[in-house]
Amino acid sequence: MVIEDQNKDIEQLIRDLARKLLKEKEVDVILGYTKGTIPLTSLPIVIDKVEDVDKLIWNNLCYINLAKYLVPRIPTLMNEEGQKLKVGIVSKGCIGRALIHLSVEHQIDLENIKIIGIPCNGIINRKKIEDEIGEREIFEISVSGDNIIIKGEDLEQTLPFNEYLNDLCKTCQVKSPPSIENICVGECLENPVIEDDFSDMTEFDSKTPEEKWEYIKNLLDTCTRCYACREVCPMCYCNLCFVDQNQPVWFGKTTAYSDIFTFHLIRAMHMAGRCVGCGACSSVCPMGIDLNLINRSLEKIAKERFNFTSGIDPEALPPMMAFDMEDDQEFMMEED
Amino acid sequence: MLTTVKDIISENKVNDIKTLELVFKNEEDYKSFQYIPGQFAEISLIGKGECPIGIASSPTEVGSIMFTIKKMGTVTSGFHNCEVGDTVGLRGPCGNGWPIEEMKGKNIVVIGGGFAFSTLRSLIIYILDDKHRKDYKNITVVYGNRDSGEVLYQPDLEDWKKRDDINVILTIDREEEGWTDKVGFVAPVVKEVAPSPENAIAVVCGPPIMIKTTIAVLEELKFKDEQILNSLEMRMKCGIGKCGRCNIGNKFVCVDGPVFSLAELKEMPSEY
Amino acid sequence: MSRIQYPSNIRIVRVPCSGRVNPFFIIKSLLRGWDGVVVSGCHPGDCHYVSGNLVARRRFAILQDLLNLFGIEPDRVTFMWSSASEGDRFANLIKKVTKNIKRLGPNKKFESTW
Amino acid sequence: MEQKVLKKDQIVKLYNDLVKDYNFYAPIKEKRNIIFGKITNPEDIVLNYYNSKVPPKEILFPQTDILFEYKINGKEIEIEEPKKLDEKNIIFGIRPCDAHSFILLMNFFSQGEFKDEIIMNRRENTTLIGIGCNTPKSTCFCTSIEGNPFQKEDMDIFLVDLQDKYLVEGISDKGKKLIKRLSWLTDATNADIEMAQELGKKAEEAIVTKIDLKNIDKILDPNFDHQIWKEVSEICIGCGTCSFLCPTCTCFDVIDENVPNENRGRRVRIWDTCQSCLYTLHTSGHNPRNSCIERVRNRILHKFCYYPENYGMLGCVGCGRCVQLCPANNDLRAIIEKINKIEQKKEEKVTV
Amino acid sequence: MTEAKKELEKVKKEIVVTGNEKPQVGVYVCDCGINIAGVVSVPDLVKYAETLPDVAVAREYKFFCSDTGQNIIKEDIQSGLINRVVVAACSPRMHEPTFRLVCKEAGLNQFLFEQANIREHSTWVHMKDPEGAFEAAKDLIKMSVAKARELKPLEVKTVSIEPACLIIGGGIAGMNSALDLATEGYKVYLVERTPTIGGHMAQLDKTFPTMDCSACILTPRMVDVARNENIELLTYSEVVEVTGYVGNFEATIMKKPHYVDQEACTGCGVCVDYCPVVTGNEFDLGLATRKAIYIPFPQAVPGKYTIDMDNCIKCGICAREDVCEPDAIRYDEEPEYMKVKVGTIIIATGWDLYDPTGLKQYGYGRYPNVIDGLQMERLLSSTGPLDGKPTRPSDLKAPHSIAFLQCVGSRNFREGGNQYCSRVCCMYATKQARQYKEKHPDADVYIFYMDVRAFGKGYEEFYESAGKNYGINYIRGRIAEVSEGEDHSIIIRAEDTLLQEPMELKVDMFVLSCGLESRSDAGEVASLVRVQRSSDGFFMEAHPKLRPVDTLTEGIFIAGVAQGPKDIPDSVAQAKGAASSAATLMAKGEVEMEPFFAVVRPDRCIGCGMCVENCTYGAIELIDDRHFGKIASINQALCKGCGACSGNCRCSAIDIFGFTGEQIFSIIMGGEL
Repeated sequence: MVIEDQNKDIEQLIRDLARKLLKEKEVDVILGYTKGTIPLTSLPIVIDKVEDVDKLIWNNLCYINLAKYLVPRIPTLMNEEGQKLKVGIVSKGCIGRALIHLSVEHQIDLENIKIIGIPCNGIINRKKIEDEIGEREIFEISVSGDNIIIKGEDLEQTLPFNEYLNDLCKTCQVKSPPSIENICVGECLENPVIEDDFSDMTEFDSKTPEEKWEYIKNLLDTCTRCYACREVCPMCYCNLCFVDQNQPVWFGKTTAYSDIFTFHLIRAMHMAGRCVGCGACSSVCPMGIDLNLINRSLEKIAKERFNFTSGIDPEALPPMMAFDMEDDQEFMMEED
Repeated sequence: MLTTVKDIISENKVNDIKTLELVFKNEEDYKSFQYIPGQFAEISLIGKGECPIGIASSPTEVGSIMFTIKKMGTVTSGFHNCEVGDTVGLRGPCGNGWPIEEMKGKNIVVIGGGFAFSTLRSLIIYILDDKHRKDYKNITVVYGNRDSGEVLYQPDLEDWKKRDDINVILTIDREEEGWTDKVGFVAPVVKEVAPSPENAIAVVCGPPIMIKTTIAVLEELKFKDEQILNSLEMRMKCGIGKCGRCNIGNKFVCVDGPVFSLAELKEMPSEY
Repeated sequence: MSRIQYPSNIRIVRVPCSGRVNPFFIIKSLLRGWDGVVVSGCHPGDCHYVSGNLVARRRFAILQDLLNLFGIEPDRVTFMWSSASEGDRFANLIKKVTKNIKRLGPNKKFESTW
Repeated sequence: MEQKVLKKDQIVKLYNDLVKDYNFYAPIKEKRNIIFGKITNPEDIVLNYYNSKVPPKEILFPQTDILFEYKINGKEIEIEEPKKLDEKNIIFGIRPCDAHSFILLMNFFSQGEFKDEIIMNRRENTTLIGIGCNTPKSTCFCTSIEGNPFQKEDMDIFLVDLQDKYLVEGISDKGKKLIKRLSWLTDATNADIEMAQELGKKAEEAIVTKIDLKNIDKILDPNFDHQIWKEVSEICIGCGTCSFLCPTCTCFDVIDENVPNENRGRRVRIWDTCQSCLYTLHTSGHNPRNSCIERVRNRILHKFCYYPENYGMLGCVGCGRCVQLCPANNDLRAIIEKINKIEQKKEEKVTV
Repeated sequence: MTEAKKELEKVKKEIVVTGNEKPQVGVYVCDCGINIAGVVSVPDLVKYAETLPDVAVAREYKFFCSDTGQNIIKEDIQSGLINRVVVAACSPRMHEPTFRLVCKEAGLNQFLFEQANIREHSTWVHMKDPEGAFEAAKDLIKMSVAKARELKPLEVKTVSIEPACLIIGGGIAGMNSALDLATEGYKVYLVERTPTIGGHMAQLDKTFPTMDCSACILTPRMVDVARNENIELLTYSEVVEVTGYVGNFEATIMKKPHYVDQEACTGCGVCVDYCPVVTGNEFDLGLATRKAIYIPFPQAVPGKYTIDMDNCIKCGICAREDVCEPDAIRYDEEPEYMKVKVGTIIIATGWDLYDPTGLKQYGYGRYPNVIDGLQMERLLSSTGPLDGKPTRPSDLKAPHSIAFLQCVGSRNFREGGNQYCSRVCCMYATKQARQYKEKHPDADVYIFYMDVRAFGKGYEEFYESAGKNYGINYIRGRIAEVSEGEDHSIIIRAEDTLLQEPMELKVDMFVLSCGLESRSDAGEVASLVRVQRSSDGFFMEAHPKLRPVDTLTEGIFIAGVAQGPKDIPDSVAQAKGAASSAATLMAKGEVEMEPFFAVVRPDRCIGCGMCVENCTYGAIELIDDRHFGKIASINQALCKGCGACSGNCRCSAIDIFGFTGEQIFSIIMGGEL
């Protein structure tokens, strides 16, 4: 089936399920996507009335990881008494992963959540399209067959779908949420086995430290430290992020590169074995920084070192939560 | 403006509140630093940062300026580690102080709780000064604390108690051995003291819960909104209404406040 | 201990266990301008605190990988096991670290650029 | 003739003429983003752009701004004020909305009891050579805040893109003087001027976003506790992109940054945002704006209620950056629309 | 107490430090004799220290650990000059307790002390680079001052001590510790892995230099142990798990199945006669046999039987009513587990004999007449397989000539050898040689040695007399090669290093005087009880000189050869030392815990549970807090303060007292801004 038809089907499925869940009072609200106000966007939406269900949409621009809204810090999904509502959440694979990982980290109670599982065929990378189009405004974007069709002022362009996906989506193996008992109501993956050779990383890995440094520097130095990447990340739920801590102040708050890369380095450290590869951070960066490389290597570290993929198995402990006598320690220095 | 630390006084038992006495390095600066009680200033330690602190001394105490600082974060810890002779940056005075002109000829009721007493001290010292005492009528001070170890400015309190033109009532939350003054929260004590609203102005300063309960008591005692003054605590940073932190509605606490009357407060959005 | 000589350009910070070493300590040291960081702890299985070093080892593995990713020379930060009875080994490793870091030269990447 | 013409290939000449005396800022493409940068090669200048990602407020009010540098020597403290305050700047190619934002910024920084000398000084020494927007973006709404894509009042010199050349018009005295200096500029013809007017009209028509901001402050004022705030903040992730990249946002923090291992450092002013949850956190732990609800409310009220109350104009220039860049697509236009609706509902209730 | 001291006590005032006041650091740079002052200029270090922020005073003294030195610090504290103490001297492992006590005695919270180790970390290890050492010492002082400024007073927590001791190993050391502790009234659990106590000493014949009969002095002790009411003897048992901490250890002990009801068994021994399985006897090192149902040796305690299930064929004969009258045989017995609570633990696991099989040149295991020292001991023993009439294994004839080779597996720097001297071999070889000469005065006995080490009381005399009065030939030299001659005689090729000429010697029997080694499973025991071992494999003492029976884990002591090779008197002495140390600790009834545990900042904690998983001690759990929601909570009694939780915490919500993020941060920054 072609992508647009698939999306149409999924959209219909989402609406039907949402309607059913709301009607039968299985959930209090549905968390999903609706049409964005400008092209290349989508808008998260909380629906509590059956009649609003048709506002829900599904397309290849639903880049926000909705799991973020379920983390305790966000108060909007609570009732007047401050109790958590029962939420039905539209979940592509990475949202499902985020939910599972969040439950491993005791942040959400899956009992309270109904996963409306859908298969995702990839999220279009806004930045790549904007780069391609340049300084011309896009009015409309649609998917047709294997192509993305872009209409704008003096502009009608057809771009191959696969090339304009998020890089993370190209390697994604968890298109639907991994199934958890009694939670999925749509399509879910049964016991997914992740096999990944990380061949996309080979080129970068073969660089010298100097080349890597330059590459990453070139990637990150436009960062304005607005922390949109952090705020959109479902795994960034600390009360007080390390960048905001004083006593001690771990590092500077300026836009000097040493501060910027320390932020990204430590954030990466904190994401190791936890990143669910949704790519929301890259999608939302106002400066267009693509963190794919960092995210992929986080998955690589977790997989290759600890044979762990986050958000697949609610029983498995992420690498930093466990330890093992038999871990590799080739990086430890030994005598000659 | 640069000042030098002249003296450091530890104010409480756990030692996390200290009063710093500063003198100006440059005489000229002293002349230009004209303030009234209730105002605050930005004091800074080079290498640590800057923070707004209410001025604890009164303009009548010529020669130096005092700040009472509770150890909270990086900057305040820095102040706590100051030595006599250290350099402290000073910017200000900022904000509006207590309306000392409007208060003339009135009975003054000063109600304070805990650490927020510093600008009240400034006010009381100012009023009690020989030059100004005649401008004001009766003064009643109710000052509450968690325990006796937390009572600030003990020498001043001793002095005031000796005077007969000021009525000082101290209270602590719980019974304690050797404590001869009142026991109980501030609000009930105010109720007990029951100052008359007649030609009076009440100045209230303290933790939010104390303010809330005390204002309720004052309203019960028929104080009007305009008669109740309050100094707002708000996250202040720059002190000049620019950094954007301390706005309540279109008012900036650091420029338009921190002193507001209850009447003014009721006009503002309840975001403080 | 055995008074075995090793290069004198190393300063030792005492922590209870390698498990206490937060990656921040390492990064902060580099930001502070130290040219290299060594983390040393008891051998796996011999941890004074049973498994602190195993917890730490995962942390360090990830940190080392990420430092590589960001283009920090791998020799800048060294992890080693060395027990209280291995004065020789410790001295040899420190010599090696010193040599490595001398080869890398001063730590410029963490310098604040202003 | 007041109006001159600058051929497109003459930009290099213009640059070479001015760069001797001015820091020449203009839109350039850095990585994937258009930003205002200090030009070293006039070929880099990009003028056919919608708008820069980071607003040019960065030049007046840099993200990291050194207030002074200090050296600590035991008890002695040496303070060194920053130099280069009197350097002259040209911001070339600034859009009308951003130029208007400078008015708003200066309202804020130069009025009131305390003035920000550093920023005032910078503004004083800055000449704006702006350019009209022939093709505004669909998210632009400058016409809704009494501006337009060819609004030249806030500029010193105003350019209009006439395909192969620019129409150059001196607006302020400063601008006129500068044009005089550029004596090699040729006079504009009537056709040029007419064409410019035509383009201006077209551009104004091209602005499709119309939002009603006429009564917004009056609507907002009594609705501080309205439940709409919960609604509009529901999907906000609290990142602060909207305020970081807003040309009129001015919040900042002041911190001391020390050079490691040396007894010196600098006091810097860095951007801050009212969307950060720590922004209003008191030392006591109390936070009056503890959730997204209060923070989003503060941002909207500040721009559309408090700012008008204090300065008599809206605190927004309609550049559309926040609309474009909000990660969660929490569209300002939609928020305003909702706000306008609450009032109507109220009225309906009254009539019923 | 002198009058002056009493006076000082009287005027002593408590220095109240809340941690909020301005730090006033006193820096005390110790010369440590010439250990420090001989390498770096201490006056210059003092001058440097004075320039550091918040340093109120810096002083030099020859030995700050001395009484006078301590008083200098006390006076500064008492005069109110300082409220933080930094001593730049040796390792905190050495004197941290000393100086903490100094602070305490002077009325200052003892945790406001920090030690800069400028000896082990500078002047010793950079002795040949005095300039570098000076710079290093400066920085170490700077870092310590930086940390001292951040120190906060901490409260010592005390926990009560279970008045019971677990002793692992029932050899002569373990038994002596057990008896001492039991006599003092403490409950003792004596765990022995084999079916009997007695250990290696039971295998010995006579003891040097007094030539007492080993069994004669040992067996009464064994009986004492068995009879003592306070000793719970757990033979044929192993400790499988130890949890808890000083004063409150909990040990799980596995009682291995004897397959014979130990209560019912009367030790009559009828079963042995019927048992059809014959196998090698471990006690006699394979020189004799035993049955599958056995007691290790006649004097074994307890004298109850055990079935060796590895060899038992389960024929069922022993279970017959006519064989085992008390009906004590239990083929289906399962291991039993018991948990005991003890306050202290003594490790007395003893030793293994070095296995010389790997040293091919000596022919052990290849030639029947090459035996090791312990086998020789059994041959000589009157209770041994040959009733004290040693013969050579090949033909059971009394050998005419015997050669002993010393330092087998000891003092050997090559692979497979141990570097240390085993301390007993010279003496036991001499003793065995003498014993043999006593029995066969005309026999030729040679001892090949590197040096003879006869260091104990009466040992030198014993050795002298062996040569003089017994005609034992001591040959200084190493044996190059050993081959077998006719009739299984042994031909030795060696070099006499005194005469510097090669020699060849034919003997009837060749005894390898093997050294002692740490037990093969010492590593497992070490990780079980969490103590360290030194590089030679023996358990490591807390300090080689001053705390030879303590380990670095509080409440755990070592006795006997488990700590390093020793002869019997030394083992017993150490065993008594360990018992006394354990008793001293338990006599106090409570122990002070270093308050270096983890603390949670509830406002930062987000309750992700990572720390819970990272904590080996199970000291962390997630709780629902009224104000902060789900957060981590530390059980301080279980927390050891390792910081594994804190190192991983993304929110920096966990800190370790004594090693807080801020403190380590200041050290890294050297106290700068």
